[in-house]
Amino acid sequence: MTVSAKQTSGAASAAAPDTQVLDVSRLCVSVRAQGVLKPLVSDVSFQLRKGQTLALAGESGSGKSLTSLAIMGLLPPPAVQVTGGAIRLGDQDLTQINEATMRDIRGNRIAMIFQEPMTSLNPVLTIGTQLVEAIRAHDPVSRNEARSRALEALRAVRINQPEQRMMQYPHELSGGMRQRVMIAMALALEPEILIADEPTTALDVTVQREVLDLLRDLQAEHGTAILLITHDMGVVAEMADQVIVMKDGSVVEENDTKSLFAAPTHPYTQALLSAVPRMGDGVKPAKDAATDSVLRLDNLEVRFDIHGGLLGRVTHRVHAVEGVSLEINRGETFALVGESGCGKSTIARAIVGLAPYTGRIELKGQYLEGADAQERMSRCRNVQMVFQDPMAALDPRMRVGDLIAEPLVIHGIGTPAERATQIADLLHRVGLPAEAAQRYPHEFSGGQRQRICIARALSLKPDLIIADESVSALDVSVQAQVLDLLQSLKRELGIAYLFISHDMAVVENVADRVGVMYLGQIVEMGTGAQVFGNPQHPYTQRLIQAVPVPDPLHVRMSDVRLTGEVPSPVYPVGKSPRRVKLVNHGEGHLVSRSKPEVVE
Amino acid sequence: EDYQPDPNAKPGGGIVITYKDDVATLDPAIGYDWQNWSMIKSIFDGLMDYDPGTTDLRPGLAESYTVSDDGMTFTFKLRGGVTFHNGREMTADDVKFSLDRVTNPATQSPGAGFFGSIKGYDAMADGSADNLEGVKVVDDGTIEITLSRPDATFLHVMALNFASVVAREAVEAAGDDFGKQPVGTGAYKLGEWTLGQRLVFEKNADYWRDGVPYLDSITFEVGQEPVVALLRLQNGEVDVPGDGIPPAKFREVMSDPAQAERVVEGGQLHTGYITLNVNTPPMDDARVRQAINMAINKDRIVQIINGRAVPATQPLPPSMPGYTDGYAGYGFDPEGAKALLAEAGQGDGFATELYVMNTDPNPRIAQAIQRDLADIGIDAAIKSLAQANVIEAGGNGSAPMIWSGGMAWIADFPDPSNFYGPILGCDGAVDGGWNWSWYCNADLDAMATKADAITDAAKQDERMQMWSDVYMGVMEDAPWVPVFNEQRYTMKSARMGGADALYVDPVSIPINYDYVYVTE
Amino acid sequence: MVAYLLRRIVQSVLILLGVSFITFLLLYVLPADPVRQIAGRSATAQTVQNIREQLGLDQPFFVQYWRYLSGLVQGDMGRSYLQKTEVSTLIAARLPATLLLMGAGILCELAIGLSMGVVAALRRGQTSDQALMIASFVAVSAPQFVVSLLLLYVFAVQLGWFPIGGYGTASHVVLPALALGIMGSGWYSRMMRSSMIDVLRQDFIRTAHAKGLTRSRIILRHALPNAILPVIAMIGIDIGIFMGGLVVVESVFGWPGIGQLAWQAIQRVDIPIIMGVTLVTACAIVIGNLLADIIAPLIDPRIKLR
Amino acid sequence: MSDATAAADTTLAEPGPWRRILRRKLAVFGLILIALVVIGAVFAPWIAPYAPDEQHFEGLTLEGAPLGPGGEFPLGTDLLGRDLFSRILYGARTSLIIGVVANGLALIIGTLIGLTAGYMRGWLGTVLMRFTDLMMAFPALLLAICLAAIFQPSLWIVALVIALVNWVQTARVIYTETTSLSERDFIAAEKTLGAGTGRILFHHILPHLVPTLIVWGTLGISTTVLLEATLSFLGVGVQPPTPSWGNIIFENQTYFQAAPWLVFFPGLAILLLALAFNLVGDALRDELDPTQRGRN
Ligand SMILES: Nc1ncnc2c1ncn2[C@@H]1O[C@H](COP(=O)(O)OP(=O)(O)OP(=O)(O)O)[C@@H](O)[C@H]1O
Ligand SMILES: Nc1ncnc2c1ncn2[C@@H]1O[C@H](COP(=O)(O)OP(=O)(O)OP(=O)(O)O)[C@@H](O)[C@H]1O
Ligand SMILES: [Mg+2]
Ligand SMILES: [Mg+2]
Repeated sequence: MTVSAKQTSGAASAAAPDTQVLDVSRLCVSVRAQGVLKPLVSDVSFQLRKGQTLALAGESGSGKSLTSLAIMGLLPPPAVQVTGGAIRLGDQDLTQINEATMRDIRGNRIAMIFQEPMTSLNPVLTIGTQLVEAIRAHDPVSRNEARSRALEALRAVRINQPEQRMMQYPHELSGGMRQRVMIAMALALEPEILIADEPTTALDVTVQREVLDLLRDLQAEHGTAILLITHDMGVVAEMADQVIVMKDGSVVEENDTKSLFAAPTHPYTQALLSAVPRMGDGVKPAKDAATDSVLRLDNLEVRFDIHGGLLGRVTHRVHAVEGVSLEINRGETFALVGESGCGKSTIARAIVGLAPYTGRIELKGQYLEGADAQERMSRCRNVQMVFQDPMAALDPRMRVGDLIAEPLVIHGIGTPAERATQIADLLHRVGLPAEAAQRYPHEFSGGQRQRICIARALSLKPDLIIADESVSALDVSVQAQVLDLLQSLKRELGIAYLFISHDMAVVENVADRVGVMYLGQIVEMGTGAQVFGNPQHPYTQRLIQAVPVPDPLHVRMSDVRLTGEVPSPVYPVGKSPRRVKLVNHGEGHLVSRSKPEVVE
Repeated sequence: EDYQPDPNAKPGGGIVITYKDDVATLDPAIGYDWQNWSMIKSIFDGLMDYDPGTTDLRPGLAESYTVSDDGMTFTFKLRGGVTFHNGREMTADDVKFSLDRVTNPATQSPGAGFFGSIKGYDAMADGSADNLEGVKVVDDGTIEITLSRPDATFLHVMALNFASVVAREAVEAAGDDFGKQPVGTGAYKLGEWTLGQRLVFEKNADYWRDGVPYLDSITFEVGQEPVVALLRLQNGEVDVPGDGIPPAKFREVMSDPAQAERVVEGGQLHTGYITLNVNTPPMDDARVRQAINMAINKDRIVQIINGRAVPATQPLPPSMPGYTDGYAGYGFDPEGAKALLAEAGQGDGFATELYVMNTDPNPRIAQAIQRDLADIGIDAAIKSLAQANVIEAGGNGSAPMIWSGGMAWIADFPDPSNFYGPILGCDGAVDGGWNWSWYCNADLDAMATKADAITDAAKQDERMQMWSDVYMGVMEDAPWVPVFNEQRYTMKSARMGGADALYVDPVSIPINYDYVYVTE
Repeated sequence: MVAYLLRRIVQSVLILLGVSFITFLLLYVLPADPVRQIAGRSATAQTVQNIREQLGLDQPFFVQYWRYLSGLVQGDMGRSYLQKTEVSTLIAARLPATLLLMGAGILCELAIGLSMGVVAALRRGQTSDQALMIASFVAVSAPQFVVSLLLLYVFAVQLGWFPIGGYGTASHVVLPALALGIMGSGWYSRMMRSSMIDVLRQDFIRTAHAKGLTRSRIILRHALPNAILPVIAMIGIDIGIFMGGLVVVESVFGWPGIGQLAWQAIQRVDIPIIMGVTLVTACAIVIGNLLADIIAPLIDPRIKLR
Repeated sequence: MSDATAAADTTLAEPGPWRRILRRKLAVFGLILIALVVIGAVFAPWIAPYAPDEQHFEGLTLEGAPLGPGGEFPLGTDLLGRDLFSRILYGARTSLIIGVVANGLALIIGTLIGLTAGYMRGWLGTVLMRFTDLMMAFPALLLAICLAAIFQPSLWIVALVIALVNWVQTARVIYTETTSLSERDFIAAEKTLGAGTGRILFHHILPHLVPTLIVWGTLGISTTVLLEATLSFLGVGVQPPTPSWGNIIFENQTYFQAAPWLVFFPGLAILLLALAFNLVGDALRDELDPTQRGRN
C-alpha cells in the first residue's frame, strides 16, 4: 500500500474532467397517505460529474436518503413514489424505465452503500457468495472468473487475507471490515456513480478514517462520481467538492465546499455549521469544583468466560475491563473514549449492575458489593443510564408518558396525579411539548427520543447519569441540542456524568475530565485540556488525529494513516494482559508508559 | 362324508382379502380374534370339524370315534397318512401334545377353560401336572380321552381351534414365535408374512381331504380401513372385504343392483344385548328390569343400523338349537313399562349409567337406548369408552348397564350351553368374569348342568328342551335386554364362486377358505 | 461439536427415561386390565391369576418398572402380550414405513406451507394474501380422516392417478404424505408469512436490490434462508404432533406403520407395545429436535451450538 | 421524522384500541361472527328449532338414512334423526369451551413456562425447559388418552387434558422469543431502573409476544376443537349425546360421501370460528403495536 505523501481536502481536486454523468432535475418524491399525496422531497436538482464528490448534507429527515433511493429506484413501494422531475443517467430517464432495465443499472452503473454495515450484509451468506453474485448479476462470467474479480475487489479495499475473508460470514468481521466489503461490492463492477448514504456514521473514528481514505483512493483510481450523504460536516469538509444542504425536502443552499464553509449564506446552513463541535473549541479550565465523589471505581475488572472444549469448560476469557480505577465528583463530566470493543460500555454496565465484576464500586461513599435488595434499589435511584440507541432503549409499545413514569411506578413514588405533573415538568425540562406524553416512541425523531430517555433518567433525580454513546447516532444540530440540555441540567441540578463516546470532538466539548481506554485499561487520564491539549500517549494522539476536521482548508498530517484492527481482549485461561502503570505527568494528568501486553 | 363339494368348482387362482386389524397370531392355542379364527381353521385341523357353511359336526383328523356308554370316554381313531406342512406324518402323540399344550398355563391360552371337562384339567390349571391325565395315546393311530364329568358339548370342543393339532417339533423350534411360524395339517400353509402388511397362504398340495382346497393362494392384506377396502373391491382389487360392508357404505351398495347382487346375507350365532346389573339398585328389582325390557324400541334400533339385524326376543339367536320358537319376549310398551316401574316404587324414574364401546355404530345405538329409557323416566348417562375399559367396568361390577355391541357374544360353537356359562351363569358372576349382569340363579345353573350331562345322542331333544327352559327362566328374571340378532352382510367380487353359505359360514367367518373358488 | 453431541445425548437419555417412567405409570393406573385381554372371555379366575403371575403384573409398580428398564438396557423391549412376539421385531417391521411417511409428510407440509407463506408475505394485504390465509385455516380445520378419504376418492378412485392405498412404490407415498402434511402446512404458512415479512424489512434485502439482483434470487437466496430459521425449530416439534395424524392416515391408506400398531395396542392394553412405540416416538422427537438444532447453525452461521 | 411532522400527527385525542378496531371491516366481520357463535351458544334453547337430543321419527328414512338439508330440518339430520342445526347450536357451547378456554389455558401455561424459562437463566429456567423437552418427547395423544381415561371424562376434564397436552409447543416458541427479547436494550434499561422480574416479564416482554400468541392462539382453536373430537372418538372425550362440533364430525366422518352435510357444516363452523378469531387477532395485533397502527 502506498501512502500518498500529501492529502489535501477534496476541494483541491475540484478541477476534474467536466463530464456530467447524472442529472437530477426538479425531483419530487411524495408519500400517499389516506389518499393524499404528501411531498417529502420537492424540486431537488443537481448534477454529478465524473470524478466529483457531491455531498448531500442536512439534518435527519430532510430527504437525503429518499433522494438517493429515488435515484436507485428503490423507494419503498407502494406508498412512496417519484411524483415529478427527471433523473437522467446518460440519455435514460431513470424515472421512466421499467424494473428490468433499472435492475441492469443498479449495482452495475450506480452502486450504493448503506449506513448500517452491521445489517446491510446478509448474515447467512458468505462474503464471497455475496460478492460473486453481485458480479454475476450483471456480467455473465464464470463462477471462477467472478471469484477472482471478487478477490481483486477485496484487495482493492485493502482487506487482509482476502481469500480467507471470502469464506467468512459477515458476523465474523468487524464493522469497519464489513463496510469495506460493502464498498468492494459496490466497486466490483466499476460503476460510474457511487451513492454512499452515511457510510461512516456507525463507525469508530479510526475506522471512519480508514473508510474515508479508501473511498478517496478508489475515486482517484477509477474516476467514480460519488454522491456522499452525511450529516457530519467534518466528513463533508474533508471529502466533498460540492455541497448541497437540504432542509425539509428542499435544497436550501448549494456551493463548492470551500465557499460554503467560508461563507454560508442561508441561515440554516449557518446554524448547521455553528452547531458542529470542533476540536479545540471546548478546552476550558477544569473546575476546581466539589471534591465529594459520587462514584469511585477501584481496580474494576470484568471478564466474560468463553466455553469450549469437550466438556464445555472455560477455555478463554474476554478481559473486557482490566483494573480500571477512576473517580467522578459531583457536577463533573467524566468522559471515556476509546475504540470500539475497548470496554467502555462494560464499565457502564458493571456500574448499573448489568455485568458481573470484581473490584470495588463505591457510590456516594457506599460500596455496592454485598448490598441488599433495598440498597440495590437505592442505587437504581442514584445512577441512571442513557443508552446509545434511544429507539432500542424505549419499549416501543409504551406511551412516552408511561415510559417516563416507569421509574416512579417501580419505586412507588407519588400518586398518579403527582406523577402526571412530574411528567409534564420533565418533558418541559427536556424541551418536549406536554402532549408528547400521549405518543409512542416511533413517532419521534432520534433527538427527541434521546431526550425522552434523558427525561426518564431524570425522573428519579439521580446523582450520576451514565451516557453511553448517547449522542453518537444524532445529527449535528440535534446533537448540539442534547449536549446543551445535558450541560444545563448539570448546572441546575449538579448532576455528574459518565460520558462515553468515540467522538473526540464531542468529548472535548463537554468533558471536564477524560479517560482514554485501550484494551480494557485506561492509558491516559486527565482534564480535557490536559488530554486534548497535550496528549502524551501515542494512542491518544492517534485518536485525536483521526478526527475529521470541519474545515476544507485544514491540511491533514500524512503519516497517521491507521491500519489494522484493535487487538483482541481474549486471552486463554491463565493468561492476562499486563497492567499498565499510570504515571503522573503533572496536575493529575496520568499517562501510561507502555501498551498492555500479555503476561502469563 | 355327507357334504358334497360344489361340482362347478375349479382349482387354481388366488384371492385377496382385507382386514382392518393386524393378525396377531396364528397359534391355534392363542388366536381368539375374529379375523384369525378362520385363518387358523384353514392352517390347522382338529379331531372334529363342521360341514362347510353349516353347524353340523363331521369328523376331522379323526376318522371315527366311539363314546363309552357313560359318555365319559371318547376314543378317536385317527386318519392315516395325514402329514404336517413340514412333511412329517401326524400321530396320536401330536394330538396329546396339542391338548397338553393348550391347557398348560404357561401357554396362556384364552381357550384353556373349554377343556375343563377333561380329566386332569384342574391339575394342569394349578400347575401340579404337566400333562392331561385324561388324554391317553393308545397307539399311533388312536387316542382316548376321558372326562371328569359328562359333557354333551365335548365333540364341539374338539372342533374348536384350540383343539387343533400342532406339530410338536415346530412348536419347540419356534418357541414363543410359533404363532408367526405355524405348522399344521390344514388345507393351507403360511407362505409369506410381512408384518403389518400381508399374509399369503399357499395351497397345501398334500391336503388329506381330496380335491380341496381350490385356491392356489390367499392374500390377506391387513391394516385396511373398511371404507377403503370397499372402494378397492369396487375397483376390482379386492375379492372379499374381511370386515364386511361398512355402515357408511351399506346403503350405497344396496341401492346399486349390480353391487347388491354380490352381497351375501346370512345369520350368525350372535345376540346383541343390554346387561342390567342385578346388584345395582334399583335394578335389583326384577320388575325394574322387566320395565326396561319393555321400554326399548328394538325396531327403531334396527332401523338405525340400516336394518342389518332382526329384533331379538331371547338370549339365544334363532339359528341356535334350543331357541324357543313362539316366544314373543317383552314387547315394546312404554306405558306398561312406566306402570311396572311405578309398581316397583320407581315411578319417578332414576339415574343410571350406560356403558358402551366407542366404535360406530355402538354409541349411536346407546343413544337410541338412552332416549327410550328417558321416555320411561330413566336418566342413563352414556359412558362411551374403549373396549378394554368397558370390559373392566363390566368385570368389576361397577357398570349398571352395558350395551354389549362390539363385544357381544358370538358362539364359539353351535350349542346353547355356549351362551350360558360365562355370561349368564354363576361361574361368570365373579370379579373379572364376563357375566356383566352379575346374574346368578342357582336353580337354573343346576338345570344347565343337568342338561349338559345328557350325552346320549338319542336324548338331544330332551336336552334342548331343558336349555329352552333355562333361557325362559332367564327371561323371567330379565337380567338382559336382548336387542337384536345381527345379520352378516358380506360382499364378494364378481369372480368368486361357491355357495352363498360359504361366505356366511357360521364357524369360518368371513368365508370358508377351503371351499370357495374363482371362476376365471 | 463432539462435546455438544455428548451433552445432548446424555440429556436425551434422561428425557427418554422420564418418558418411559411417565408412560409406565400412566399405564399402570389405567382402569383397564391387560390380563383380562390376554385371558379372553372364557377364562377361569385361575387362568387369569396364572397369567398375572407369569407376566409379573401382580408385582408392585416399582418392581415392574425396574424389570422393564433392566430389560430395556439389554435391548429387550419385551414381548407383546397378545401377539406373543418381540416388540422390537414388530416395531422394526413397521418403523421404516412410518419414517418414510413422516419424512414425506414433512416435505409436503414444508413445500406447501412455505410456498404459501412466502407468496402471502409478498402479496401482503392483497386479495391473494387473504385467500391464502383462509386456505391455511381450512388446512388446519379440516379433519384428517375426511381429508384422507377425499384425497383417496378423488385422486385414486376417480382420477386413478395413484393407487388406492398400499405401500411399496413412490406413487404410494404421495397421497398419504399429502394427507399428513396438509394440516401442518396451515401452520407453516402462517409462521412463514410473518417471518418472511420481518425479513423483507431488513437492510440486507435493500442491499440485494441495490446490487441489481433479480427478484426471484432475492427471495430465494436472501430472504428465504433467513426467514426459514424460526420454522426449522418447529420441525422437531412436529414429529410429536404427527403421531396423532399417523394413526388416521396410516389406517385410511393401509400404510403399514407404527401408528396402526400403536392404535391396536392401545385398544387392547398391550402394554409392551405401547411402551415400545412411545419410546421409539420419543426417540424420533428427540433426534428430530437435535437435527433441527444441528441444522440451524448450518443455515445461520451466527448460531452457535451450546 | 422531523419534530414538525411528529407534532402534526397527534391532533385528536386517540380512541382506544377497541374503538379503532371497529374501523376495520374485516375485524368487525370477525367480531360479528364471534358474537353470533356466542349468542348461538348462550341462547341455543331459544334459537334452536328442536332439542339437540331429540331423535325424530321422521328424521330418518325408512332404511335409516339421514335427511339432507332443507325442509323441516334446515341443515338436515344426523344418523339418529336429530336436527343437525340444533346440534351445531348446542355444540357451540362445548366447542367454545374447548377452543377458547382449553386452548387459552394451554396458551397461558405455555406462555408462563416459556417466558419464565426464557428470561430466568439458572436452575429454574433449566428445569422448566428440560420439563418442556420431556413433555414434547411424549406422544401427546397417548398422554391425552391416558389422562382422560384415568380421570373419567367430562367436559371440563377434557378441556383440562387438552390444555395440559397443548401448552408444550407454545412454551417452546415463547421460550425462543423471550431469550432474544431479553437481550434487547429496553429490557436492560428497565433493569437499570430497578424493575422487578415480574414487571419486566409481564409489562415489557409479554406485549411483544402478542403477535406470536395470536398466530398460535387462533390456529390452536381448530386444532383443539379437533383434538377434542379425536378424544371423543377414542371414548375419552365429551360423552354422547352432548354435541360438539368436533364430535359431530367424528361421529359421521365415514359417511362423508353418503351424507356430506354432516361433516361440512360443523367443519365450516370450526373454520369460521378460527377465522373470526384470527381476523380480530390480526387487527388487535396491529392496533396494539403502535408501529403498525393504521396499516391495513
Ligand atoms: N416509507 C415512508 N413513508 C412515509 N414517509 C417516509 C417514508 N420514508 C421516509 N419518510 C419520510 O420522508 C422524510 C425524509 O426521509 P429521509 O429518510 O430521506 O431522511 P434523511 O434525510 O435521510 O434523514 P436521516 O439523516 O435520518 O437518514 C422523513 O420525514 C421521513 O419521515
Ligand atoms: N456478555 C459478553 N460476553 C462476552 N464478551 C463480551 C460481553 N459483553 C462485551 N464483551 C466483550 O467485551 C469487550 C468490551 O466490550 P464493550 O461493549 O464494553 O466495548 P465498548 O468499548 O463499549 O465498544 P463500542 O464502542 O463498540 O460500544 C468486547 O471485546 C466485547 O466483545
Ligand atoms: Mg437517511
Ligand atoms: Mg459500547
